[in-house]
Amino acid sequence: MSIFTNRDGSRDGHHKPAGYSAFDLFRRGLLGTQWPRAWRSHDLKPSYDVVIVGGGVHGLATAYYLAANHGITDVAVLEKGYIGGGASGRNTAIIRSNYLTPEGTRFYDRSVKLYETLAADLNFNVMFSQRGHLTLAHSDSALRTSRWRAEVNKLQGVDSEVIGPEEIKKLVPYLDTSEHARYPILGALYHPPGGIIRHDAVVWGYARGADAHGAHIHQNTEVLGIEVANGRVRGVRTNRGDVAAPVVVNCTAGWSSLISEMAGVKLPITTFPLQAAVTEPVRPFLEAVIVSGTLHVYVSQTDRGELVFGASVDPFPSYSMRGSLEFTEGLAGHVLELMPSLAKLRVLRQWAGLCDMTPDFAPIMGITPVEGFYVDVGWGTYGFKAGPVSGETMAQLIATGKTPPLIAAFDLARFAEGRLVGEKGAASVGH
Amino acid sequence: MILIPCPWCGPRNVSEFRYADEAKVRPDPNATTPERWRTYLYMRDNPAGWTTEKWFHRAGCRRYFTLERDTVSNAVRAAEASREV
Amino acid sequence: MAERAPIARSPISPAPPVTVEYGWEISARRTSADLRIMDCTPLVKILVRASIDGGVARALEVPFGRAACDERGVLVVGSGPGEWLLLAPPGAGTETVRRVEEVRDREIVSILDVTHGRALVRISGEEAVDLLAKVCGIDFSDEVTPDGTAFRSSVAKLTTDVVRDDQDGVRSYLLHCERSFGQYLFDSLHDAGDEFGIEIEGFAGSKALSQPG
Amino acid sequence: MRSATVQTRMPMRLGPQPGEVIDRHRPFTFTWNGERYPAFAGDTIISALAASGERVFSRSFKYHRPRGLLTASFLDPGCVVQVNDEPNVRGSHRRVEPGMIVSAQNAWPSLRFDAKSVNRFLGRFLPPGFYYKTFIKPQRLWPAYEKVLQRFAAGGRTFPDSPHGYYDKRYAHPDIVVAGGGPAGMAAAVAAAEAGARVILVEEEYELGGHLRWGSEDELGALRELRDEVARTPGIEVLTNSVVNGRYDGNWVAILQRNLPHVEERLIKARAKVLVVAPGLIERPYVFRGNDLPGVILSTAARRLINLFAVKPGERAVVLTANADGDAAVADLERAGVEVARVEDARRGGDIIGARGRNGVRMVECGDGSRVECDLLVTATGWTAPTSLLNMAGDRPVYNPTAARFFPSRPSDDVLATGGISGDGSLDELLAHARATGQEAARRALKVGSALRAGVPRRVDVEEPPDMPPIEIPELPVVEHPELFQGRTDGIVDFSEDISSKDIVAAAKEGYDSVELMKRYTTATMGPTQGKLETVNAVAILARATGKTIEETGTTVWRPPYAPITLGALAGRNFEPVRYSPMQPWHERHGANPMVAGAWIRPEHYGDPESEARNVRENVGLIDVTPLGKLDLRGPDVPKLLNLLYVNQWNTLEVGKVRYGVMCAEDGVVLDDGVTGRLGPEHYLMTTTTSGAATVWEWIESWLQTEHPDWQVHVTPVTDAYASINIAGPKSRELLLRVAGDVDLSPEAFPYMNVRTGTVAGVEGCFMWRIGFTGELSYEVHVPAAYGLYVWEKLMDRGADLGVKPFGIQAQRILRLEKGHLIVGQDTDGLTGAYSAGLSWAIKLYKEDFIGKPELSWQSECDNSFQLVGLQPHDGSVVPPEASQIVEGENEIAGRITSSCMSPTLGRSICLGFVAPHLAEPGTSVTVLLPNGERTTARVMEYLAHFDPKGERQRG
Repeated sequence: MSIFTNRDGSRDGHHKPAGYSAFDLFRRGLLGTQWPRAWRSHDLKPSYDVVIVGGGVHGLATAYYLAANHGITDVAVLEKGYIGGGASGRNTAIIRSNYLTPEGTRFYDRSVKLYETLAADLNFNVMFSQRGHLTLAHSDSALRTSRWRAEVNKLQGVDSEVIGPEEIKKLVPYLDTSEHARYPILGALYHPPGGIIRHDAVVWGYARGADAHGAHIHQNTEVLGIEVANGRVRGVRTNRGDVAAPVVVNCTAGWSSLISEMAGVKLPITTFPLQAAVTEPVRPFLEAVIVSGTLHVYVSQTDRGELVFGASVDPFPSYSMRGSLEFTEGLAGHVLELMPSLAKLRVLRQWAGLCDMTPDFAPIMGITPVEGFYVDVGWGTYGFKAGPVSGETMAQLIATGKTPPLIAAFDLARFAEGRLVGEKGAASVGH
Repeated sequence: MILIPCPWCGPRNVSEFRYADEAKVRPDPNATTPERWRTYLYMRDNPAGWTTEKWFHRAGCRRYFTLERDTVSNAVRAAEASREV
Repeated sequence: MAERAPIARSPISPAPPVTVEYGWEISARRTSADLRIMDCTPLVKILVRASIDGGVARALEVPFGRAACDERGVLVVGSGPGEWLLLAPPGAGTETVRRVEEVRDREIVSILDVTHGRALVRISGEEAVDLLAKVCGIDFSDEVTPDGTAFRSSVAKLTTDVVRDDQDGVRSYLLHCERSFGQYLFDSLHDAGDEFGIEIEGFAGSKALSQPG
Repeated sequence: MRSATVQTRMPMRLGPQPGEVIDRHRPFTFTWNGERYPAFAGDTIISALAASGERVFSRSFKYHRPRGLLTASFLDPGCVVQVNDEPNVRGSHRRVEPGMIVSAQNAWPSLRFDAKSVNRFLGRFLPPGFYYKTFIKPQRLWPAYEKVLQRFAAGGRTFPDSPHGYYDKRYAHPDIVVAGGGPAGMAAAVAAAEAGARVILVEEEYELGGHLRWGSEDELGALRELRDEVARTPGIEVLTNSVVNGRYDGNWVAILQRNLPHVEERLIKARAKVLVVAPGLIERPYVFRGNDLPGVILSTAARRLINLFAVKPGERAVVLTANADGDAAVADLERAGVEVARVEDARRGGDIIGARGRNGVRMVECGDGSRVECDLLVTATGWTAPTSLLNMAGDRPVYNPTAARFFPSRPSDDVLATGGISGDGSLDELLAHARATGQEAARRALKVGSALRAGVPRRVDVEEPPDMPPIEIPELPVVEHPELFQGRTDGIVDFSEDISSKDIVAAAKEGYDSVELMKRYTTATMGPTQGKLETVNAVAILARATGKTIEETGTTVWRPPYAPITLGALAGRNFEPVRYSPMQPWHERHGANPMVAGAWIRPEHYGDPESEARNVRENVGLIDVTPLGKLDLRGPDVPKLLNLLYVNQWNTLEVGKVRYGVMCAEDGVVLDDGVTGRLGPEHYLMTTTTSGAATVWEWIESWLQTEHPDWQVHVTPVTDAYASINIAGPKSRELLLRVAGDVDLSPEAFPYMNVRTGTVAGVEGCFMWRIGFTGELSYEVHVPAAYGLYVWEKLMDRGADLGVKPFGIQAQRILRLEKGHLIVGQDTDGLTGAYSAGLSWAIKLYKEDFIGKPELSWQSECDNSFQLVGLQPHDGSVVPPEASQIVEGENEIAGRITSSCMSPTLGRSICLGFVAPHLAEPGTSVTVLLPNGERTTARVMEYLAHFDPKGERQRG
């Protein structure tokens, strides 16, 4: 007997959203008619088939694919603030799949594939810009790791290659590729399908899609406790009342330890702030996404002309999102190492998000010792890239009860069993 | 830039220090089980609030010491030498 | 051909004119600038490790965080918990080591000659405060770091020992770091002092350490 | 080419004004959009252009509408210009300089005719987030659409060859930082300094004074008095054209100083004991149809133009006023000879419905429907409190409907606020509040300072300050102000982003109905002004659209920096420590190719690495291995320590002997390796890898200090104390004999894996190690570092006839690979256990304890991880690049090449690599996939060593 009451059953909540297209824009512009809500608000029901904790890209994608792929629509997504207000709205929106391990590469490649068709699938332009991704190597060991990644990637059918300073200079004329640089650029891992995306649009697109299929999105709804009895999850307590549910999914970032602890599940996670900054807009000059592991920095230019910067996580764990001056100082130094002519460019804003770091820099996905309580956590600095594929695989797991092969390596039990994932090798900074 | 009260050098910028993990006890290597050992290796309390942790004054006295810190406000208190050498 | 005595060299390339004195290749430059920087690497540097409250600690008298000149002209720096750095004129190494050897009791004591392991720079002049404020996060005001203060901190992102050792009432600081970083430290300090008109002064034993008295 | 014309007159320049900041004796010209314009010293770029009658300074971001000046301050959204190679210069703040080349940024092809301004007619089709709703299908066209969108990116130009410029930073340790040099800031600074505090007073504009500067005679008098007080009070450091840019944890305050004589921008990092926030108030624009037309300006802008720059803002004005500042603007305008055609007093129901014009205001529709022709519309509709520094300190501002603005709510111990941000009142009331705030700040700061000093152990001279009672700070009155945000028509809310009130309402109706969602969806407040002008209006409009109050709607979180800051200033001198060996001058003179190895700069090769390697096998070579980590270990418990750190056994090492050791982490992963020698009964020298040196030392200290504080061991890093020279090759003994003084070098007296102390080239106290990474007879000599260059030169000199040559890292890597020595971090990775690295011979599980023992003992029972093996391609001419994958069947990864090279000695390619356990048997043939897509096969070898596997040469 299925625990999912609504599966393939009634289509109560289902509605067809207003279509988005140039024609609709024109029509509504001409008539001056208002666009309808992208997603609706609902009362919190006393029970759902599935409760998803966390209204970021992971939670919303899971809700969307539960409905779209498996017909499970009696789903609530509980978000303590506003949707996409956590890590989903604070990352630097870089998408890539050039990981070091075969399991990592396959997993993120699926994500890139889903991203490629996401705008059409969701009828929401997520502005995925596959402008190429360059991981610079400043030492021969970094170059070796680049080649290692390229070789593993190619074997998984992912487009990656190692290129030299001349080609790099052609792609990004602003880079100092001279031999005299303090950290000379010896080569780079070039990953043409990598790029950037409008992160908020992905969140909103999934929210709109999930809503259209009948899922309930509850903002300002904070989970205060998780009910567990006889080793089974029973539901959650929230600031708006209790909700019974046979399936509870922890899709949070930053608070994943705390949420899991509510269910009595301990995680190998340490939470670190990850900071980012954006400059004032300037005319487009930077096409590719640039990453330097040695200099702990990544840079891209948005369509609006701003440069978006990120770095590695803060040097000590914290739940603070206030940000630090040390971060922008270090960042600026490293950006100018790479592109010395940008000294007059101004930083406009800095912010921070929270990253749940695991010992092997790979996520924790799947079942837990508490039946019905699933985790999709421990995303470190890679969570946003994995949004679609995580939603797809978590939905599959919840619907079928079977762990999809794509995420088998990311199970929680691997730590107790000493089977760590090998992504640690290349992960000092890897956006 | 928070100030870390080094028990030897006094309050210094956190950039002089290295965070050296949550304070925890190493199991007896000859009597441990894989579960217990790997809990020691990998599991963390990771609380949002006060916690006890180990720090190293890398650019100062080069001493390890324990420190209590609120991971939300980053307030610190009661640093004491981990053990006198 | 007779073997010449080996020549010792500082990691900091000497500003011309260059000469050899005390067995070291040094700069013979002189200046009357108010703010001066001197490579003092040729000074003897003895590192002593002992317990915080043992016989050596009692004999050396200087606690961690302070520095004082003893009656023989050796600057004793309490450079760490249970760690001292003794700075003495060139050639005074053996004598300095012997004196520490004498006072050790049953505790474990390590005495290492790190003359070759460290680069040592002195900055003198009232504007040294402003210079150091550009490279170090420590408060150099008299209330916080009076004459005779010793500490280790980050200077131009480099772990550096700093000793405030005023000379004839003029503000002066000794800075020392691992030898291989010497040129970097010197260049960073020189660059930071540029706006205050800093000039290089060649090594002179008499100026590198305050005279006892 | 059009020849440059010169404007000689400044038609809008007024006669001398009492508070003017221009120097009429210093006229000069500068260039604006290719034409020369006159200016006086003290003019801003925009004030000079306005004096010449210019009104349009940019085109708006989305609709390319003409934009003029609005605030005449740093925030002025339409006055952002390009100056030489510097983008996004705030034209209403930056002082113009002789010869400056200034151009408009967001106009194509020219400011006067902007082709993209057609967008303004398309506005109805471009609602907020329109790009999310279109360009969806067909997908393949999106990149082309994206290019079009990018063309609309606002902002100036950067250039790939712009010089970096000189930037630096400094630290400061004031008792108090006062943010804002208006009357309140000045009074607070003076009061605090008088109470004995050291104060940094920071003012964003070029002079202290705030709004007093454009005020009445009385206000100018008060200003003079306050400036005098500041000047004569010791302990105040005044920073003008500077801004407090952020307040971070620990009251770490970032101050940006601009345009210093020797530095373009300087970042000051101040450890403030107390931060006093006195930024004054920012005048808020009013939202109505046409509110972004050139000629629509704020009352403070009008007053600044007239009183500071002696510029007449227009000829005929309509004024909408809701407060005393608006009234004062009317008086100023009249005094400046501007005809004030109409005053709409909002306190009595006056309003503006809209403004019309093409490139500037031509006509204004007033609240009663009447139309007034004019070229200037001045609004005074209220204030925004710049609470961002308080916000960064954890304060959540609260909306007060009486005053129609937000106020700070929860003061913290180390941050105080004063001035207009805290309330209204007369100048005297403000000054009284500021003085009390300054005194209270001083009281708290002195207490914090003494506690900080007392926190330093072993300081004897800390005096306890007398415990003073808190100073009572009087409450400031709150004056009633009409709530004016949006009038009866729609207009621009965010001038930088071109977001209208309609856009915000539309976003709310679509569900983006919380402040943060609205902000992200419309991008309102995300532009260069970061919400300082537009946040409150945006919140008010959103509140109305959602039927909530402004209190319920709340405001966005302000994030640092307060004002944009250059990457140059943030980076400063960009300190990156570098390390050199004592032999560096020699390497440079002899053409060494530098290689960056962490902080070290090392010789990679001297031109021909293969012949360097061959020379080691045939004659003798010298390599500078100074960066090798070296730790001096002393004390009776060193063997205990070594047994803990290394996986192998250390109880039995005799004096003069050397042993190779491997360290693992607690998870059994290989951490580092090296040799350790026993120099005396209780004296050892440990070597580590270069990259591991610092980590290993801290690691050892951790074990000693926290797990075994009772052990009697001193560990001292001595890496730099010795220049390390490896003399390698069959003739190395002969060479060393020529310079070694007192050590018997015969193989019997000084066999392999031994260490001796003695004299080399007349230098005493050298250590000589008979070890060999290269596989040759070799001696590693550690020379007291100051003599390193001397000894190296001696060796080169004395060995000339033996064929001595230097060799670099690259040759050393060839030699060690021939010899099969692994490099931790290259032939191992972050998860390689000691067993899979082929180190099982070293692991002594019977030892009572060593780091990683439990994991290694479990690994010893079942290890199915990849194994490190020697590999030789069947085709010896093929060198599989390092990281080439070893594959099986259908592209299944079954290993990888970790090291490879063409062996000069063997004349064939050789490798180390990982293979799956079932492929590890010697003689197995494996398939290697080369990066170019081709495949080759290689044989698994019996030994890791390809050359002299028995080690006869190094033992010779």
